[in-house]
Amino acid sequence: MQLSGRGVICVRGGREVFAGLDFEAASGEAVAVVGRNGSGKTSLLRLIAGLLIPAGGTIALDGGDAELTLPEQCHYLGHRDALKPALSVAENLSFWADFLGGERLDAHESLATVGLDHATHLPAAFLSAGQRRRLSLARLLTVRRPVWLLDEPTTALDVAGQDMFGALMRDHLARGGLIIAATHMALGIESRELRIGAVA
Amino acid sequence: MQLSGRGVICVRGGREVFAGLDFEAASGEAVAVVGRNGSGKTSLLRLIAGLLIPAGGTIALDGGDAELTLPEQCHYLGHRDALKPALSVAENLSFWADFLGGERLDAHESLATVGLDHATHLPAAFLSAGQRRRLSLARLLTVRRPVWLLDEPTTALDVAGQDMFGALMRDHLARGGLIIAATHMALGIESRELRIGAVA
Amino acid sequence: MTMSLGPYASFIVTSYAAAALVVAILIGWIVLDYRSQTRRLRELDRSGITRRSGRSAMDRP
Amino acid sequence: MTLIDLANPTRFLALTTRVLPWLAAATVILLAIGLYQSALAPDDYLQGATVKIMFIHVPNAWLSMFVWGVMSIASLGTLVWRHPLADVAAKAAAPIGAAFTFLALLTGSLWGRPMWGTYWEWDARLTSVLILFLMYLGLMALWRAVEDPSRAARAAAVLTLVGAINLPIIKFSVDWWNTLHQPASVMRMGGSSLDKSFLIPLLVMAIAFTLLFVTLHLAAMRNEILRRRVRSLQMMQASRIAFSSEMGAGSRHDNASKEIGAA
Amino acid sequence: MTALSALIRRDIRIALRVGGGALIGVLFFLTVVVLMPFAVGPDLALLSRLGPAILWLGALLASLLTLDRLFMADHEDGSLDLITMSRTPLELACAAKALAHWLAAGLPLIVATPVLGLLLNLDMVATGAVALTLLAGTPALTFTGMIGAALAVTLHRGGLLMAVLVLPLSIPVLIFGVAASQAVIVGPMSFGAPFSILCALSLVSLVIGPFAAAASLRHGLD
Amino acid sequence: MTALSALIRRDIRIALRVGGGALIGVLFFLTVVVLMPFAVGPDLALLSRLGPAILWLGALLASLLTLDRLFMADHEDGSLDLITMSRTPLELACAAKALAHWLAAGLPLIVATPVLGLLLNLDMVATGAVALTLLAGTPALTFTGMIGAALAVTLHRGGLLMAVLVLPLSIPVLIFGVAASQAVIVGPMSFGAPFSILCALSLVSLVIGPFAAAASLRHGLD
Ligand code: HEM
Ligand SMILES: Nc1ncnc2c1ncn2[C@@H]1O[C@H](COP(=O)(O)OP(=O)(O)OP(=O)(O)O)[C@@H](O)[C@H]1O
Ligand SMILES: Nc1ncnc2c1ncn2[C@@H]1O[C@H](COP(=O)(O)OP(=O)(O)OP(=O)(O)O)[C@@H](O)[C@H]1O
Ligand SMILES: [Mg+2]
Ligand SMILES: [Mg+2]
Repeated sequence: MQLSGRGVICVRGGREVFAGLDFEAASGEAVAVVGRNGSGKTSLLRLIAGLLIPAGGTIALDGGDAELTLPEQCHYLGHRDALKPALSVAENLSFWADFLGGERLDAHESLATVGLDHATHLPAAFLSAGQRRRLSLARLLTVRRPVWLLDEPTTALDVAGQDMFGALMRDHLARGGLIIAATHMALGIESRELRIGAVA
Repeated sequence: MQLSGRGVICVRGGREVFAGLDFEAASGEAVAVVGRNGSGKTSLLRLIAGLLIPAGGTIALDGGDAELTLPEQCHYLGHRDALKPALSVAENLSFWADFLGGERLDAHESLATVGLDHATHLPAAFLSAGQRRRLSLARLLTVRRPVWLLDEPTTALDVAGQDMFGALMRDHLARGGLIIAATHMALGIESRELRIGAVA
Repeated sequence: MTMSLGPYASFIVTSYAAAALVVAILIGWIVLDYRSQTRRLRELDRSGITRRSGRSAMDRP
Repeated sequence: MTLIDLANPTRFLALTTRVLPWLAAATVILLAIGLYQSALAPDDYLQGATVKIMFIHVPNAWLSMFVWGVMSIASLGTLVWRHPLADVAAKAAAPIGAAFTFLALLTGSLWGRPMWGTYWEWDARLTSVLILFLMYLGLMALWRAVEDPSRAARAAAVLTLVGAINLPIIKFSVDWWNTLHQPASVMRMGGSSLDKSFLIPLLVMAIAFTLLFVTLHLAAMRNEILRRRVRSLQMMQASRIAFSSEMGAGSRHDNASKEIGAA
Repeated sequence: MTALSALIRRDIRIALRVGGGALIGVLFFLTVVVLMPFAVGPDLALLSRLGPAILWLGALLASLLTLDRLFMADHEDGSLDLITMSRTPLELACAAKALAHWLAAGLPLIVATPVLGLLLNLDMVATGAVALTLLAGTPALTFTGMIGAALAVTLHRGGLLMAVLVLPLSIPVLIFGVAASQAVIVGPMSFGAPFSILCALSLVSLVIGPFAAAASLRHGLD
Repeated sequence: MTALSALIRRDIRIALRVGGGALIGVLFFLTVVVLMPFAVGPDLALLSRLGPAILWLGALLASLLTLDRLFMADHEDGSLDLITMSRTPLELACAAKALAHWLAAGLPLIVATPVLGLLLNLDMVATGAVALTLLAGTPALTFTGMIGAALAVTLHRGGLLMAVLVLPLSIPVLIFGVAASQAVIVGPMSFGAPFSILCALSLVSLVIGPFAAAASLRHGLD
């Protein structure tokens, strides 16, 4: 499996954010997207996820499921965590599991992995910032997707949480997945760097 | 100036988060609040800011402006950045400057300090995560407050941004301010550690 | 003893009957509620959950 | 037993268990006396036998306002002293007050048909009582809609106090606007204008209904305390499970020291 | 199918918890109905003549009060991104969301109509007619309103565009709904003609609504 | 003072850019007004008799439509935290926000009244009377509605629950507003009495509203 972009151009709000960007990532590989604030890291992830439309260039996944589009094979973990405060932890997770469909794991098991199994019945409104992040991570585990698009995934995680997340990513790569992560910090796993914009 | 808490008890949603917490911070000192996800770091900052009411214990600032309450002498920088997407960068900042009142700096100058002076007329909706964070930081500069309460302040900042912010904090401390910051990472300045909850 | 309630007997009787009915509903609700709460407390008690003071959940001084 | 003791939910439970049977007995006796006397009361020369509705209507009308008054005082307790027992008192009173208000409206319209020739008229007294009824329903909806009882209590307290403005409007609406409804004849400056043969049964019925309210209210408060005890025990159960699996974040303390049920 | 039913169940659950449940919906209509005599005056004949209009206004209001956040809430917390990316066609997801909204906000009104009809002095036949027109017509309100809700997300604008776009679309629904009910109550027009137009409006909006909303969401991505 | 005027200016600016406060009310009015002839039939005399009631209902409902997010938006983005912490008393800040809302959403209604009056067959005097009562009464609607908006934050609940809590409080305003306008149009009662009660209601709510809202916000902190 190979994700590649050729000459990708990104325009937002009428302004060109970056142009002529080439990148690729193969199965089992993690790419860390780095760059200054406002250089377009988030924009790149959203382009891959189909949430933005490139003003030029192409992005394609070779060797994936031919019946599915690229976004349908991606997990996107953004700044906003797609949680409903009124629903409990378990309800939030099981909704996404049911809605996203496809191959999946037991929800309770993934809550245990991220350390939220004692809080399954708590409304998501009661979660701390890091606990919310952990709940988002549980979504990636419950539903299997080959491509993970992660936007500053370690935000708000404590040290133990970052270790746990590192292990999860290594696991995903070992199973042949691939990861594109925008980050300002060390990602915690071996990764190739993709720099956007001028050097800071 | 000395900020101190004695036997502070925090209860949220009917559950005790921490109890019997003692802490203090003097002028020119930075305290880094650390602890696991959900241990109550954010809650502590909100208690100091008067946004939560302690279930027991006292929090007091000695040597501040006697006519003002503690929250009125604090800046609170939380997870949510109090920006209105419909207003421009300059409008957002100047609103807070006008509303918070007191001694203050030129808004444009602080925008330049945080590196947003080229974007003053952009709607805040167009900002990237790090740019939003920088705009929030500009609020701390524009209006002078002796106590800064910072909740994971370096989130989303790039390396240059973290350096810039470190310099700002050192500046603030040198002028006799004090800082309480919740963080999972190095704060970037010399600081005393306050650990909440069990060791992870 | 018979009362002559005049031409509006039905109104008077309805008033008294409605009052009786509503009060009966209130009493019934309170009694049933009490039963269900004590039943739940007993269940919790049986599952070994006690209050902080170590007393049983059910004990009423 | 001092007031402080009363504020302790466990003591309160003990007290109610002791007092409730006596209260219930007193209510039944007084109600019986009141009903007997009102059955014997003569017909009014103007209103005929329909005056008998008065013995139900007026106590319920008074209580509809009295209960809101009780809730307002409890609300002050919630907002000023943050006392959990005040929350309980306010919550338990709302359905009972709504029931009394409903009865006042119903018996009022049943009386209105023979007296005014219509069940309902949009006059100030009737309208303000209807608003009172809607506000009772709103409060009940609020209590039901919100999970966290202390959060609901604070919101309900603000709303109750705002709604208390309605009480003087109900009371004085007949004086401020001339309406269909009877002006005050029992409780007014310069003594009652009502004949003794009506006044005495009315007062007995009023006291009986007040006792009924006190009884029901104490019983409902007891239920509410038990409900919160159940809730806090269930939360405790949830966190127990957490400790046994011993993973990740969360408070390790035994919870709910401030929760009323845990007292 | 599981995906759609999961979406519907989630939305209904949130509506019931956050909005306060079907009971509150009914209480809301009760309040609106009680409000009318205050405004119009205590004229029972007039009230029963206005009855259908009042009930229809209540329905419009209840859907407007909640509809403008139909997609906005999902947009703000990032759920909409994931819904767009998913394997479920966006059109179907939109339709599911609108259906959930109708079930949570529209249906309680129809169920409560008999009670409210009593208060408005409507007889059995009239109440039945109003309930029937509401059943046929409120889906149209929801499914046209959905277009406005989607545009609100696209344009980062709430209220204004919502109102400008949705109200004109819902006016025909209101007019034929009220006309059909009036036909039963006072005559002399036939019930059938306006009622079948009402049904046609609903059917058309059932098709157009989801497509327009999905198109608007797709083009509004950013 | 600068603090409050900054708050008012900000809220109006946001309302004009995003919420379209001005237009939604006017459009809602228009819908209600267009609907009425279909409800009561083409009876011009009856229409003009109902005119004030219709306009008042429109005003009430329009303020409900926009008011429930008065504090919620600030709560969600964290602004409310900073407002609570600031040196400006929370009561004054609440009052300023309500004033801004009234300026953006209430005033346009009053301005639009003459046009709508034409549609409802009201003459000049009647239109003037309705506009005057709206001017005196709509602040009361906003300032009581504000209590509901604050409760919505405390309770994490918006929408219909809020409407249910607030509507009973606004009934007196509606009654006296319509009564005062009717007095001018059909007589025989005096305009003065209900109008002065209306003004009194507005004044009372101007005091009670901010205090109740601030109390509710303070106690709902978390
Ligand atoms: C639905 C209709 C009615 C409602 C909501 C209503 C409401 C009330 C209320 C709230 C009171 C207590 C007022 C106070 O303490 O000052 C009251 C008292 C009273 N009502 Fe009614 N009422 C209704 C109909 C009637 C009718 C039809 C009559 C008789 C013709 C009536 C006769 C009385 C009398 C005699 C009192 C006692 C006044 C006093 O002694 O202070 N009511 N009513
Ligand atoms: N609004 C709320 N209602 C009830 N409980 C809450 C609420 N917010 C947080 N909590 C609970 O309080 C505890 C402390 O939360 P807090 O946000 O202070 O943690 P934190 O130390 O900041 O964590 P993080 O590192 O994840 O930001 C958590 O267990 C959380 O579940
Ligand atoms: N919704 C939007 N509309 C218009 N322009 C936008 C929008 N969002 C972001 N931009 C602009 O696009 C550029 C890239 O934004 P992006 O969010 O991709 O940056 P980023 O690399 O993720 O930055 P950060 O490190 O701060 O997260 C920025 O200059 C920003 O101003
Ligand atoms: Mg970014
Ligand atoms: Mg935190």
